[in-house]
Amino acid sequence: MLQYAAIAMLMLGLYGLLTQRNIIKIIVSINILEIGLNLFIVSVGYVEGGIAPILTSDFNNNGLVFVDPLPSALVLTAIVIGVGTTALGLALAKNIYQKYGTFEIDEMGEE
Amino acid sequence: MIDILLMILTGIGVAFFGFVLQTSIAGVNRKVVARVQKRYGPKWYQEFLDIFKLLSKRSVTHGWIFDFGVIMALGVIIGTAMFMPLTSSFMAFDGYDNFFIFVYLIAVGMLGMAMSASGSGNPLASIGVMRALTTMLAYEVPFMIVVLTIIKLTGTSSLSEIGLFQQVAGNSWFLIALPIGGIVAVMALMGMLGKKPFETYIAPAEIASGPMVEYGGKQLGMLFIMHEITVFIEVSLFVHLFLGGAENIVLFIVKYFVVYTILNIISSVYGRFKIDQVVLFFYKWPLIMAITQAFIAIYLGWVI
Amino acid sequence: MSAILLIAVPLLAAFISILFKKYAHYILVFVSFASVFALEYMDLGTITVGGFNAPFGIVLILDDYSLIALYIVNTLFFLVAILNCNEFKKVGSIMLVALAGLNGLLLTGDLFNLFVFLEVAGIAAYLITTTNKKPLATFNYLIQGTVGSSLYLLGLILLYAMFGTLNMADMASSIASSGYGAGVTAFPFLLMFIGFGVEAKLLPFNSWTKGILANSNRLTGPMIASVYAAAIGFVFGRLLTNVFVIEDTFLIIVTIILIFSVVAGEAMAYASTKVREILLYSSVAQAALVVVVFMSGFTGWAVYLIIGNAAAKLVLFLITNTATKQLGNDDVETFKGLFVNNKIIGLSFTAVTLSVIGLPMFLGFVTKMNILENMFVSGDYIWPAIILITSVVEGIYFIRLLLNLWYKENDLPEVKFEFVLKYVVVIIALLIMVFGVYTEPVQESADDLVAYSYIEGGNL
Amino acid sequence: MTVEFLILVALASGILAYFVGRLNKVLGAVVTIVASMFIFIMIGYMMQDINAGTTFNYNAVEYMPDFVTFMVTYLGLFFAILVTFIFAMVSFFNPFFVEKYKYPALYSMLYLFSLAGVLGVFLTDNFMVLFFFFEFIVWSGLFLIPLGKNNKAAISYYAFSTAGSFALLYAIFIMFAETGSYNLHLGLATVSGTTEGTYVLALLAFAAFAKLGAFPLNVWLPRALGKAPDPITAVFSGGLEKLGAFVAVLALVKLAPVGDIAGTLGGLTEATFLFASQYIVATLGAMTIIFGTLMAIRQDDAKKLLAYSSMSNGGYILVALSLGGTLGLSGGLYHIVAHALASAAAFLAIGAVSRVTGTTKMSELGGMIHKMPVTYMVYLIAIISMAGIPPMGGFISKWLIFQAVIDNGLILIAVAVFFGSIGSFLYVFRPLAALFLGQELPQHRDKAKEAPFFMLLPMLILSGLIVFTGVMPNIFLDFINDVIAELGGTGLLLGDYTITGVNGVLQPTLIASVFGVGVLIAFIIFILLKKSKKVGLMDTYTAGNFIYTEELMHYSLDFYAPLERLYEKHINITKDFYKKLENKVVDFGRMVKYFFFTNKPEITVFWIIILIGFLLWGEL
Repeated sequence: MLQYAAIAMLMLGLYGLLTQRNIIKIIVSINILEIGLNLFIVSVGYVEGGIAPILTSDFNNNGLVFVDPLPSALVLTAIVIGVGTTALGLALAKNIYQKYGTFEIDEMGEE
Repeated sequence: MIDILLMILTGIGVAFFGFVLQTSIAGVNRKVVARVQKRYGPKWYQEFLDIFKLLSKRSVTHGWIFDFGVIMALGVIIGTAMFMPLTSSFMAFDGYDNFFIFVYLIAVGMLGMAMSASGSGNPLASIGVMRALTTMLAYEVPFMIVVLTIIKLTGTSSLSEIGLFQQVAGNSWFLIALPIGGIVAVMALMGMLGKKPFETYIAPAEIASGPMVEYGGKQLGMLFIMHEITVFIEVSLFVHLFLGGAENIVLFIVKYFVVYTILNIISSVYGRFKIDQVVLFFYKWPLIMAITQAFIAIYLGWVI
Repeated sequence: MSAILLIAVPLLAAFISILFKKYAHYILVFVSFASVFALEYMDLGTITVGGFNAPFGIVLILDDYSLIALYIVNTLFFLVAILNCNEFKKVGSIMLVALAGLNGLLLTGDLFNLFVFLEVAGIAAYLITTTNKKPLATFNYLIQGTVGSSLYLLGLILLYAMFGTLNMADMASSIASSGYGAGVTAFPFLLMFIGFGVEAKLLPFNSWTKGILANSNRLTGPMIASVYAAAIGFVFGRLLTNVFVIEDTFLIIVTIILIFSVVAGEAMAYASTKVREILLYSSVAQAALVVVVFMSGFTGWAVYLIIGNAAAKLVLFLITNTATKQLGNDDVETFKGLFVNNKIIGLSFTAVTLSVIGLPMFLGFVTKMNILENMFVSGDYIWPAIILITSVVEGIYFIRLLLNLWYKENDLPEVKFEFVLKYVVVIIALLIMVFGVYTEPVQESADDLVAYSYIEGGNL
Repeated sequence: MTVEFLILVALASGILAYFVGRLNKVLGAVVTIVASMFIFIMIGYMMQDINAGTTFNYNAVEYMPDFVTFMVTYLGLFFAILVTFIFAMVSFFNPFFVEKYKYPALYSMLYLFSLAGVLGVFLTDNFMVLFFFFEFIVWSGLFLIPLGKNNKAAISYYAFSTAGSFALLYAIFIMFAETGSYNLHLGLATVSGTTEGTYVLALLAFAAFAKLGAFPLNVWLPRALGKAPDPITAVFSGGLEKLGAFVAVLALVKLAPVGDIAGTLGGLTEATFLFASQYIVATLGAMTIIFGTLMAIRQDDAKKLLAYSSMSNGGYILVALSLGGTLGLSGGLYHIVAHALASAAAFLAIGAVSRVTGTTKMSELGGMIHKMPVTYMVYLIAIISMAGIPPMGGFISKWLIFQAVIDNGLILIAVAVFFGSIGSFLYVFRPLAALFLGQELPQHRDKAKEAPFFMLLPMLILSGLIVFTGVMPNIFLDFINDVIAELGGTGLLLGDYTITGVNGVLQPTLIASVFGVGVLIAFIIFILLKKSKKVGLMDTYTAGNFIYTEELMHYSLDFYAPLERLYEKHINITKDFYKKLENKVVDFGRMVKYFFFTNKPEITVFWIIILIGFLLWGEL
């Protein structure tokens, strides 16, 4: 179920990119896209009836069914990278606003 | 060495004979044309008188190229006439009377005259030369296509052998064997001789007689001689190619006379074409007829 | 010393350079110089990061293929750094991050690690292009770069879901043994292909290139067009030859994209009148050509094509951008007669262009002939026809450009090229000419490169 | 005297000419003379070795990659001697022309580089080396042309010759895929007769057409030759076009013709044994002749006119080679020699005129004969040979080609061939009348003076050779017979002075001597009669009114006005075709730019979704 939600968000992000002409809205839709993607990555690691993949004193034998830890590790980096790009995007948005005085790409006119 | 000298002498004899023959027949034809125009016409040797009168006169020259051109023109035409076989057996240089030599050496004569005419500095002369060359472009191609058919059928391009081929019992003269080709050849011959419908380039009424405008005295006389010998070459070409050459000299003279007179009569009733009409005319009907004749004769083999 | 230093040292230097703002560019020049020479002492083999061996942990692979790639990218990077160090002072630290990202890209053997380094290099690239003073174009590049790499990540995760591994060699062997039909793996591979297509400037995905390169300056032009292009080309090559399995529908899509990129690239270059646009569109076509050669399996010659193109684009963009800065705009009209009074620059520009077209006496000629020869031997008749026809078109617009630049009588544009630039440009042109004539080493090294491009499989 | 040594000498002297040229322009050009003469003489020596019947195979030189081999064959040597001779003769002109150009040192260097390229192309038996030097000539020729007037011509030259050489490359690779080696003879032998043979034939013919400037690909020839510096036009039309003829020989002669025997058109008694491919090439050659002649007749610039004439002569060579057989081959090869000499001499004469007057436009020139009589005579002899008139070499080759055309019974091609030869009288006479003869225009009267001795020397040598090839052709025809024998045909039947064709015997010496006797007689008549009074050019028959301005009395503009009017409307068919082709490419480029390159990110996203949709079309 979670995977369908993730894919829906991914689609939503792509739709946002396709239609929006406002810089901020584009950045927002990029974020939606990335969140959808991260959700999908996490959902890949889900194992039916698995428990959190942390070896504690009472869950130390690996006979138990653990949830796959790797995708969630990957998601960490993916989120960090998403943050980086969004920060850069916003900084650029400030520059664009300074230069063109608007966020609408159409009003900026071809340089 | 001696026989080469002998051959050259016979060649010069042939050329001289050609000049005398043509000038006298031209004189007779002037009387025939006069009769057509309801007048008596001058004596038969009037042509000779004109030429020798001109040769004796003192005239003007426009520089060395003006004279060199005239000498080259007359010289080349005499050279070409030396190759001409009179009868199918008698010729100066046995076996070397190739058709292409005649076509191209006449072109050299034309080039010599053109060179000296342009060298005279008179623009009218250059225009006349331009007209002469354009007309040559017009009548030459259909004529050569018909000759191509003849060469392809007879397998040889030497005039005397073509003549002998036609005299063989079975085959008739090419004028009859290739009817359409014959008509084209007649039209082309009229173009070559500069007879009425196509005489734009040397017509007296046009631009002060075209290329000849600046000539006088001996230059004009020499060009008249050149013109006579050229006519001799062209008409005897026609006789050898289309009328089966001649067993003996008398037959050659009779055929020659008949061809030249009929042409004169035809031309005396015609008006005159403009230059682009000449080109358009020759590239419409004669060319198509020549190509169909060639196709029929070579590929389908229908030779009468 | 192990290859990991190539990534660690630039990163460390990047952070140090933030502390000493003033010396940033000196650190940059020093580190890039050091990294070029450090390559000499690197021992080949695979380096496991953090003790986990291959299929589980991230592993860096240094074999002949990545060694040559590192040499080329580092030397080009060093040249760009040297030429721009005094002009672009504040870019020092970003460049160091970019160097680390690029080295990481070339070394990594793990797909997710590749995504991370792709993003690191990408972000560094976005920051470098901000020096163009065109924020909208950089924004456009950012958005497309992020979309591309997210799709790459999606494709990656799908593959992980199917085969459970992220290591390239392991992935390749498990795909082969898994017996899945090509149709199954086509979708993730297409996503990864698109992800890389954006960076490698393949046509449908590269609308950012016009914004970035058309108004680039002495730093961004060479950086994006030659250094990044070379690095991405090498990595894409490694992916194409090792991991990707290209069959029917996926093959059709990829061939359509490539044919369209090559043909449209040349047509666009033919139609444009600005010098930088001509170079930009021709590099789009060249990039597509590189991918084609990789796909047909002659990795050795694809490497030489990348080297030839990267060196050529470096020289071309350096000269064009220097001239544009001093002349204002880069129309062919204003450039007319540029070389009349600076002949050395002109000669090297001509030599490099003729090598890109593939005329004799140059490296480009040797590469193109061998590529065509191998294609014919492998029975492919269509691609050589396309390559030849497009190189005729390419030849025409380059020669038109050259003739305009050389032959003009009056009011010539005055452009001053400093000595370092002349020195670098002449050396590259001479190298291209020398290897164009003396083709012995090029022939052998190209053939044995083909053998090594396949990784011998991590530790398995 | 190995081939590599000669090529190295050419390259080295090229570089030497560059450096010497930097010091002193004229000295650089003198180096070109010395180098090209040296190479010509060396090639001449090589002729002796080859006559001993051994074809030398100088192979493998250490520093070149292993497959570089050279082989001196009769065919290669024939072309090499001819082209190096033209290069040597034209190089005499370099010192006088080199100051005018923007990069004089580059000029002399590239001149010798193209000479090296020529040696490389003709004297090798390896296709890749042939292509290497082929491109090398294109490359060096490319930077020579813009030294003249403008560089648009160089671009069209580059476009067509690269298209041609890439077609050659594709054919080479087809043969390489078949035989696994680049050997020229082996490649052509294995491929001829198979289906690949048709592709190779088509591609090689395309390359020959591009280099010769034949009908479909002729747009570059008049532009490039019209705009290039004068010595370069002479070298191009005399020498470099023969590359196209060389490739044509490879395509039409060494490669067995392909396609069914076209002659058996249902029940014809006169079945001609020509293959479909020979027919096609012959018809295209015929169209080249007609197109070249018509365009040459209406040109005002003498160089453009001669460029079109070399195009139509290229058509003759193509027709002759495509008909093959003894007559076709010997006619074609001899025409290559005659045309090379004639067009080189004609271009040099026009070059001499343009050096003094600065223009080759006939409407601005007139009466040059009075100041430059020797140049006039050289030009006269050259155009007599170009028009194919008896005493000169051109007539022999045209006579052989006529024999070949008539023997094969090709009527339509005969129409074109005859039209071409008669048409050549027209366009060849136009510069003679408009440029040399007619009124002497005042603005050129004071400036014009005869060309210096070192310019006259090559021109006189060339015209001497033209006359010699016309009067005593048997020496050249013997060598051509060896070439034909090597190519596998049977040589021409040659008596000591006679040439026997299929339907006639020709004795050129006899024609020349009879020509001489005739002129002697006319001269005697002329001398015996009264001497005429010398009168100036302005003193002409003008019906009484006085004339003062020479320009009005000089007829040179629109010389063949009635003829030109007939086909004025559709002159630039091919030019428009290539213009449209170019516009198509530009429109396609702009369309792609419009659709794919805007500053809005959604374009890429849109195309990504389209692609993914395309892939998943069937699955969902």
